[in-house]
Amino acid sequence: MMRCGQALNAALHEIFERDERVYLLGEDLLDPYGGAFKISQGLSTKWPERVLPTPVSEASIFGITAGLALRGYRPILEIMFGDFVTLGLDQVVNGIAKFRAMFDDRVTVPLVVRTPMGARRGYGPTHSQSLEKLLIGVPGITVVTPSECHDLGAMLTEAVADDEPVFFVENKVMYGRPNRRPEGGRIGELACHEGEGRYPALTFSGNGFGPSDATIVTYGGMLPVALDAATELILEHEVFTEVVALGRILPLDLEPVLDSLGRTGSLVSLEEGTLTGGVGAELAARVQAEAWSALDGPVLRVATRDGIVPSARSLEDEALPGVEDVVAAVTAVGTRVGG
Amino acid sequence: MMRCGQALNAALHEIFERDERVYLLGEDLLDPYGGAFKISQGLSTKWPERVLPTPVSEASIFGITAGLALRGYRPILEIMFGDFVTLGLDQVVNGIAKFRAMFDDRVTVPLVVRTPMGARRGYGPTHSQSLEKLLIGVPGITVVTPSECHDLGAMLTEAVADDEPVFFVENKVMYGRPNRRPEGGRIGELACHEGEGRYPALTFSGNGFGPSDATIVTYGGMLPVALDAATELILEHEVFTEVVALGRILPLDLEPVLDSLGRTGSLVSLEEGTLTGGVGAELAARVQAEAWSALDGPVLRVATRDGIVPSARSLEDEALPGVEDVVAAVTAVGTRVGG
Amino acid sequence: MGRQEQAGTAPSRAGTDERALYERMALIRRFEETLLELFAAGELHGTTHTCIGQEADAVGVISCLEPERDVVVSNHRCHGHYLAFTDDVDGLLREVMGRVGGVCGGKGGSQHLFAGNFYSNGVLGSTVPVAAGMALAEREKGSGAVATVFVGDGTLGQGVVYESLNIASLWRLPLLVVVEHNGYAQSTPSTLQLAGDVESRARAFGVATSRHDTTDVLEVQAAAREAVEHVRSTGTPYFLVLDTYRFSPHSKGDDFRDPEEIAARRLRDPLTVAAGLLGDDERDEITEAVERRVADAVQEALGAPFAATEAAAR
Amino acid sequence: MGRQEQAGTAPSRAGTDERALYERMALIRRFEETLLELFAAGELHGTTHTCIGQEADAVGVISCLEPERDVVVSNHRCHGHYLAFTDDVDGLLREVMGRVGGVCGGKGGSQHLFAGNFYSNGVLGSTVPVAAGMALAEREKGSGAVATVFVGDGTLGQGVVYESLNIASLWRLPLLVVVEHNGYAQSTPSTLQLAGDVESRARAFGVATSRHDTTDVLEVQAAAREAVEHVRSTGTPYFLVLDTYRFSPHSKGDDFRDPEEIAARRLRDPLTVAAGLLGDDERDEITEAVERRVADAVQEALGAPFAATEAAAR
Ligand SMILES: Cc1ncc(C[n+]2csc(CCOP(=O)(O)OP(=O)(O)O)c2C)c(N)n1
Ligand SMILES: Cc1ncc(C[n+]2csc(CCOP(=O)(O)OP(=O)(O)O)c2C)c(N)n1
Ligand SMILES: [Mg+2]
Ligand SMILES: [Mg+2]
Repeated sequence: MMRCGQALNAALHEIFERDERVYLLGEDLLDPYGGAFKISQGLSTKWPERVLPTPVSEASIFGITAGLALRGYRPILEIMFGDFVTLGLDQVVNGIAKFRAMFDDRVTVPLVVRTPMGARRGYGPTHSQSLEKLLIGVPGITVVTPSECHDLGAMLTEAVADDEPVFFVENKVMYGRPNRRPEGGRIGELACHEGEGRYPALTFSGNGFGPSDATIVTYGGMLPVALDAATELILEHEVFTEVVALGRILPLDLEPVLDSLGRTGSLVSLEEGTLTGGVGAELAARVQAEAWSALDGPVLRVATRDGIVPSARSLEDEALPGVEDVVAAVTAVGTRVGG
Repeated sequence: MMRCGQALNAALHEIFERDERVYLLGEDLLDPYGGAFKISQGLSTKWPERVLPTPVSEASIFGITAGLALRGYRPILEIMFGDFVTLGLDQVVNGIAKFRAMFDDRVTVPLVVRTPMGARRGYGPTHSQSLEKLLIGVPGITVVTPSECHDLGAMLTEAVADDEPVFFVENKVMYGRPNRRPEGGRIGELACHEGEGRYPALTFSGNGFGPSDATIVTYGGMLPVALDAATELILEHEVFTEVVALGRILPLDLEPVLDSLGRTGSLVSLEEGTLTGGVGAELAARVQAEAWSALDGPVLRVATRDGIVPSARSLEDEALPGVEDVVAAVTAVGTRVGG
Repeated sequence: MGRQEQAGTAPSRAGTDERALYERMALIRRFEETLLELFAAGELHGTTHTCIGQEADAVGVISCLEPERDVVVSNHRCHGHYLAFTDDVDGLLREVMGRVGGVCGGKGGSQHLFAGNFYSNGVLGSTVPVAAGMALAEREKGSGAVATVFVGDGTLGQGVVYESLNIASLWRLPLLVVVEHNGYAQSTPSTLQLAGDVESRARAFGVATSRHDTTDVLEVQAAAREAVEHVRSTGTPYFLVLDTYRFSPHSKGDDFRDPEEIAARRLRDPLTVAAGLLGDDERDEITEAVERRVADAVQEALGAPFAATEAAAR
Repeated sequence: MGRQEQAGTAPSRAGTDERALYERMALIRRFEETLLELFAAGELHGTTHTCIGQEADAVGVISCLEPERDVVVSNHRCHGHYLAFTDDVDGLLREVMGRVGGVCGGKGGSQHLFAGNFYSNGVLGSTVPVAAGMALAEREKGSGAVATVFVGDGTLGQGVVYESLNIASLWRLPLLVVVEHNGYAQSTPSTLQLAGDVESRARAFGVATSRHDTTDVLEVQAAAREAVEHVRSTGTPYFLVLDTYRFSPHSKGDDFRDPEEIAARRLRDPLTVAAGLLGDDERDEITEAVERRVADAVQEALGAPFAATEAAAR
């Protein structure tokens, strides 16, 4: 089975093969290095004119990528660490996200920003964040959040084909993990339903989508934690949960979430970003507003503790959300069926 | 009665008088100009050495301000338009907000960033945003949101005395409005209760804090809209609401909100930022999680439509939340008492 | 002076070019004056940054560009650039007035314009990498286009300008950076904003540069022609610094500059200088024509409804 | 060479200074080698950027500073700077190893250090304005301190560096920017990163500058002394470019540079050069001493518990 990093790399090769308008910009892209996380390996050898290794100038390369997109190209920008998106945020907020609307819908900005978020690599406070939480507050962009069970190649291809500016949020740990895909509607022990359309959500069930106790909504690198929690809940607590892995967090597509909620009545959100002002907040606000009567109790959020992600593994472990946190939250929202 | 802008200016003069460690950095600060919105007028004349007019270099002046704070000063940074905070966000997210925690609590970064957010001046998409929504996702900073009924001078003084980095979010329209303060527990027709401690919330009631139908939680420049809505609801719908004006949105102090909720059972949030990923999302997520049983129904959010703030007044009016939107939301959450 | 005398002797020695240049400058001048009048009359909401006094830059530089091929990226002070590039008086006027028919439907307003190959944005400096990216796009297309970005001297405070000069130089991008050096950023004189030497800043990144202190549109045009030629022929960037001055306030509001300083600069008014190329009748004729054109546009705009809301559109 | 011979004739002609400089460089070398060994052995989590080959920069420059007064701001490649400034082997080792006793309690790790007047951060370029602000603070205190910020050549891609040079020049800040120009940013050679000329970039902003291609710590020290002197006496910034080279990979990982290039540079190893100032016994003595010191620190660190969690702390 391909690792997630390999799947993304293979997709990039296909995308480059198919569409000459696709360019790649970023730091340290040239072979043999092929990008800090190797996702871009081989591209600069095959398409030297379309792979542009840049100086360490994040703000400028965001703007250059926007200029390319405004003039007919479909550039991909690799930002080495998601933490550095902050350096380009003016270009994102006051340019990329606004051009189409403020120019009266007469331009499009079809670019993709690929960047790895997440911790667990011991890189320390400035290299371990999950800052997609800041991006969902920016109208005019799309934020795609593949997990290791998504069709990574298809999603990246969709992102490049998208006329809206897309942030394609990858995860550092995910790169090295196998890109497990549903087969015959299952992934391992769990039934897995894949939604329709672009950037679909994946919904997992331990009991064939029968009535369950709670829905765990997550995305990206946190999916394995959610799935491990779901398994532990079944085995050790006889609590059945569904897990929804969102393929896109902006715009937020609630349909799969509400669909699962209809079978469970309880919701727990799980994200690797810090709690306050995170993705779970928007999710909880939307769900309680749109499906109040479907909720047996409040939506609970599990996330990284507000603060820094420390370097020392012992401290990092404590700050980040783990299986036990999810289990505790699910147990807390109460159970309908088992337990 | 002093206008809000004058009150802030007067407070700055007192703060400069009292504490030599206070410096002011920003663009176009020198007299007679005194800053684009005149809030800094007179300071450069009285304290020429402590008022530093900067080049148009937002990223750098954020960092310089941080350096001053790390070495014993209490600098204030004026960012001409809140929209430009995006240019300094790396300094904020990866420096200012992290230094204390990542340096093991052995440094503090006592700085204040003063900046005006908000629309209604026809400045267009890049000069009219309310981006404090992005700041509440950044652990390690404090975000203060004075309204025209707050003690602006006291709050700014508290911010400068605060050992944490503080964003002091002002509002362009507010500058020109009178700084109305409670007298004998009232502001005009409404009873007004001011909370304890720093950056207190203000709670308004049309019936002396008796049982009411809903609580409108807002902050900053939206307070007058909330109060007008409350009045209209009483007069035209016989619906009684309490209005809570938060003095600080990060960390979020729920106590005054839950206190009011106890008398109303329903909550509507009102903010000038765009809806998705906004302050109302965090508020709704917290309230439903912490006070589920106190809620008669879902928390509803009123905010600016996701998208740009257009330049033309006719379009701007349509995008921004108005009294009628608040009235509609309050009516929608249902009424307990009147109506 | 010499010109004045000659102008006296011959009723008009102006080639169509001089005439066209003057006409364009006069149009921009009248347009900007009109905006300030409309503000005073309360007919305008929001803000505007007029380029009164700087018309020779916009007109001189853009006269060297090909609107159907070349790209222009402008800033907050963009009306002159826009009119010189598009001649679209109605679209701009209505955009600024928030009336139906605005070039961006009232969404962008005074400093966020788009039409054809023209773009502007209001965050200083942010436009330079975008223009560099457009230059890259045109290079890759082989269109032979030049991407020109106008910035002010105060904008040289933005680091992204240097990031972009470095990349434009490394990557050989057909980018022309025009610095309209009017000596101020809003209320702050350049002496408090710029250390060292402006041209050296470009040279340090290997970017060709020149600086010109003139209000003569023909001299600006000559300098610009050379710069555009350089970019088009070598495919490498150029940094063109034009010393200029604005007679009008930064935006609508207060202006604390020394009135004598302004008066002294008015003696070098680019319109007066260019008028010297024309006969008096010719000049008056043009003046009347542009006044009529702008006045008519205003009349029609005032009669037009405010920008249609989505609600109304439904 | 000449030095070698002399060293041969006299058992030791090294003044305490030469000896101290060599000792400090040897300590840093051994420390960094040890980190790479620990990584190989799986004893380290996370990442690290070693400065093997660049020791003369850290030691030469910092030997001209006063740790109790001057401020140093460093970057991702900060171990050499930290050790030269603080001599705190245990605190750094344990910080990188995530053990109790780390200088930042394990929160910061390899590239986020703080102790006394030393600070480092991992976002390239972001440190320069912070250092400028510290320089401003010290100027206002009248402490006479110099704020020194170390950056790499790749970091010259960051616009905030130029924003800050401009302001440091305008405001006359006692700021020393040391560029360790090792010819690469991660995997990318400077030729793909830097257009024009590095020194000119500082001069363009009116900042004094000099560039030195040497691995002789005494020459680095001499250059730094002049730079520090300039900053202290004039109170204005200085931009010191030091050509250098790292023998180790960018971080732990792969290194695709031409082995011959590395080998050629190793001939100019700053430790070899400085060893020429010492007698062989003296050198061996120092080598043993630092090896023992680092080895002991490692042993103790390996025995120490992992950084205490808040839970444990409760
Ligand atoms: C990043 C940013 N900071 C501040 C402003 C506010 N502002 C608008 S125009 C201006 C002065 C610009 O000066 P200059 O670049 O010289 O252009 P000029 O106005 O003189 O034409 C400022 C500070 C802005 N628009 N963008
Ligand atoms: C803003 C930013 N972009 C990218 C990185 C990732 N990164 C870490 S070190 C490095 C190369 C730095 O090169 P240079 O400044 O020359 O220092 P050197 O590593 O050569 O000592 C890069 C790109 C970063 N830390 N910060
Ligand atoms: Mg100017
Ligand atoms: Mg380097």
